[in-house]
Amino acid sequence: MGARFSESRLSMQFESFSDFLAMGGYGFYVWLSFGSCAFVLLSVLLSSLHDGKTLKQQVKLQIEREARIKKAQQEQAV
Amino acid sequence: MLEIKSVTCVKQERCLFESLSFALDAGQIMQVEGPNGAGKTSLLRIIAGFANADDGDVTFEGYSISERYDDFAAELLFIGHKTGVNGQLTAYENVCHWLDVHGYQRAENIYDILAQLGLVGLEDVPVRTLSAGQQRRVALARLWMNNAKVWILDEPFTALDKKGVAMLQQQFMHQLDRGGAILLTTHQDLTAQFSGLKKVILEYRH
Amino acid sequence: MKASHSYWQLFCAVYCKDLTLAFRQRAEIVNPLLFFLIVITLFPLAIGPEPALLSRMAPGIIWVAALLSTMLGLDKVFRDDFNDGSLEQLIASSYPLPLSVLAKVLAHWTITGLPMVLMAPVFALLMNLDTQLLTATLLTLLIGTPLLSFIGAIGAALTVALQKGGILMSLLVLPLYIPVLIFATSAIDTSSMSLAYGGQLAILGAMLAVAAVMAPLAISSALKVSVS
Amino acid sequence: MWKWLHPYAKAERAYQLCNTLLPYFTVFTVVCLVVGWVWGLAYAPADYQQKDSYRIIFIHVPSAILSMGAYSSMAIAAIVALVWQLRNAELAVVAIAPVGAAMTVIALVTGAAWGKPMWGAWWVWDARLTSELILLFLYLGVLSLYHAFEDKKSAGKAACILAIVGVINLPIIHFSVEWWNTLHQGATITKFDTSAIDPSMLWPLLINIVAFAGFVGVVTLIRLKNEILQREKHRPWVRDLVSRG
Repeated sequence: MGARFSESRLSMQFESFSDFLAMGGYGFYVWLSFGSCAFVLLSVLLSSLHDGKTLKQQVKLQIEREARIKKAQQEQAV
Repeated sequence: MLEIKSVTCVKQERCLFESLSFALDAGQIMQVEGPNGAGKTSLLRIIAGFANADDGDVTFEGYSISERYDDFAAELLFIGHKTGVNGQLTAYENVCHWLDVHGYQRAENIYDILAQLGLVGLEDVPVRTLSAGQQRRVALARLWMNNAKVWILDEPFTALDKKGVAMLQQQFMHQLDRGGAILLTTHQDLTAQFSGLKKVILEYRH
Repeated sequence: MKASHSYWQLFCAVYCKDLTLAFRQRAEIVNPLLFFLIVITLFPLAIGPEPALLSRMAPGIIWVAALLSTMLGLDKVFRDDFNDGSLEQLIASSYPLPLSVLAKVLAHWTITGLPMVLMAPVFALLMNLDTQLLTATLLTLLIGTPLLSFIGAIGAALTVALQKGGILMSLLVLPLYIPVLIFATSAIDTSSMSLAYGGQLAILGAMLAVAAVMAPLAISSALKVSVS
Repeated sequence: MWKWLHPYAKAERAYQLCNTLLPYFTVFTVVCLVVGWVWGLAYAPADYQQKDSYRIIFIHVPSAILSMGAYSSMAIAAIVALVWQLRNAELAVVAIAPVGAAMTVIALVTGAAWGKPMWGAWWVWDARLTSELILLFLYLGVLSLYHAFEDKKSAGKAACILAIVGVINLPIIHFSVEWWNTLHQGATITKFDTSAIDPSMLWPLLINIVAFAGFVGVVTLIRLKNEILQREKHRPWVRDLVSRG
């Protein structure tokens, strides 16, 4: 009984894909919300990841720059 | 009296000094030397308790200054680059305000001290109309009317003439004689002979 | 040499210094007031001169104008002291910093808030307010403007080290002003319906009490951050 | 607790902790998010009154809850940072703020998109909406204050102070706005009785809330890593880390 109960509840609510897109006439609002939500979530995530990458790049550049300075100083000393 | 224990300071991702330790005892004067950008002012501000060190601790008579700052402040006299003299107020008002804020009584000889500093007749004009050297003298007048144990002075000789420098050093002697300590930065060497002169030299680090 | 000075004398010293300075440059007192007046005159020009409409909107207009003109003087509260180093001297004094801060905030209120309260009857004429509404407006301004000074000074202390902190400060502070605005205008609204508005005043008073205790602490720590 | 926590006060350990936690959080979040969205969009039954438009609830409610949750955790981190002088807590404040602001934006946008078909207006000056908008201002205030300072040490402290001031004010603001709203209420707004929600809708909702919380966690961890790197740029361990690749 319990299994059938949950089965009936957990069924696909839409007949076809176009039905799914239409959302019973509220498609625009639903997809607008979910779309903007996905957009915001993704942009926060990606910008955070991007920040991390740029930071590491900066440190790398700094290390290289210091190596160059050191080399120049050594050459000057010689 | 004043102990600096392995203090580190990092500014704008540049390490100014690392694990710096020294002590300053009663009756001692210490000069911090180093090129521009070496962190002299930063060091002084950390010791005066305005900035926090990235690492390490500053203690005064055994206690950490950040924990009991008000007790330390009672024994501290700090004059920085920005001297705390208000340009709109007169010299006399500036001195009085400073005395009030630090809990000293208004001495009767304020005019005498200002006169001694060469500010006769300029006591009641707005300070902004005075020259840079005269403005600094207004700030330095505090040295003649306090009983702080520690003086921390950032470039006290800036804009002073030779006579002013000599007079200031005389007052340093007086502070040392009564058991006080002085920590200062300066680019020129002290002309007077101090028996207990110590030096800290900061290098410019990349 | 040390000592017989009390907290009260420190308070007076800081408070009097700010007042003296304000009186030396009178613009500091007059400008916010003029601004207050101009903002108020803009509204009838923008929405039309009908007396009924104006007196309906008057409380809101007066309060928004008061908010904006308080902001005008806020930037100055700590800016000059920060620039000339007096702030460091205040921190390096043996007295607790929140006390000096309290004195400075009250000085700011005396310079900008109090004149606004005193001038309010004049503005009331411009907006067709009757005496009943005028009393309510005066009372809310009297309790509300110190609150504005306290909350605003937090923003001023946070942005004092920034060269162009002025606009940023408004952005930080204005959202925090909303409760004051709501309760003040609602008190005036209630009085226009000839109902008791003691409740709103009490809430404003409670907020003022909380701000008077908490804000100096917040401001002091903000100032220490700005100085370091 | 303190003994356990203390080693993580060191930046390098904190960074490693973030690194170990991140995969678990990511997997957990992705799974919850996929399940929550698919269940919410396709399998949850339609509301008998609002039909399919109610499906917005599956992102609106989680983001609204998380926008406030993120602010409170930010404020707690700020208090920890100021009271115990923990640098990493200060960094956490700055790391949480952008995600919190994003959650607030989502809550506002989805609220508007839900309000249009239900109330007939994109925006009404409802107490909850107004408070949410003010919450966004507070987030933006913390962020812009942090970015206005050149010296990031002072910036972090200033942001902490503002976050605490904000959290003290938030209840007052919410209360006053609610009170203002009851005075001025013009249009009738249908309030949804959320307690009577059917289990078949409640489960996907709960999963979505957990998923959003996981997302906040993931982004906070990533940003915390960034902030630690930023602060410790010059330290040897960062250089080793970078040169190792």
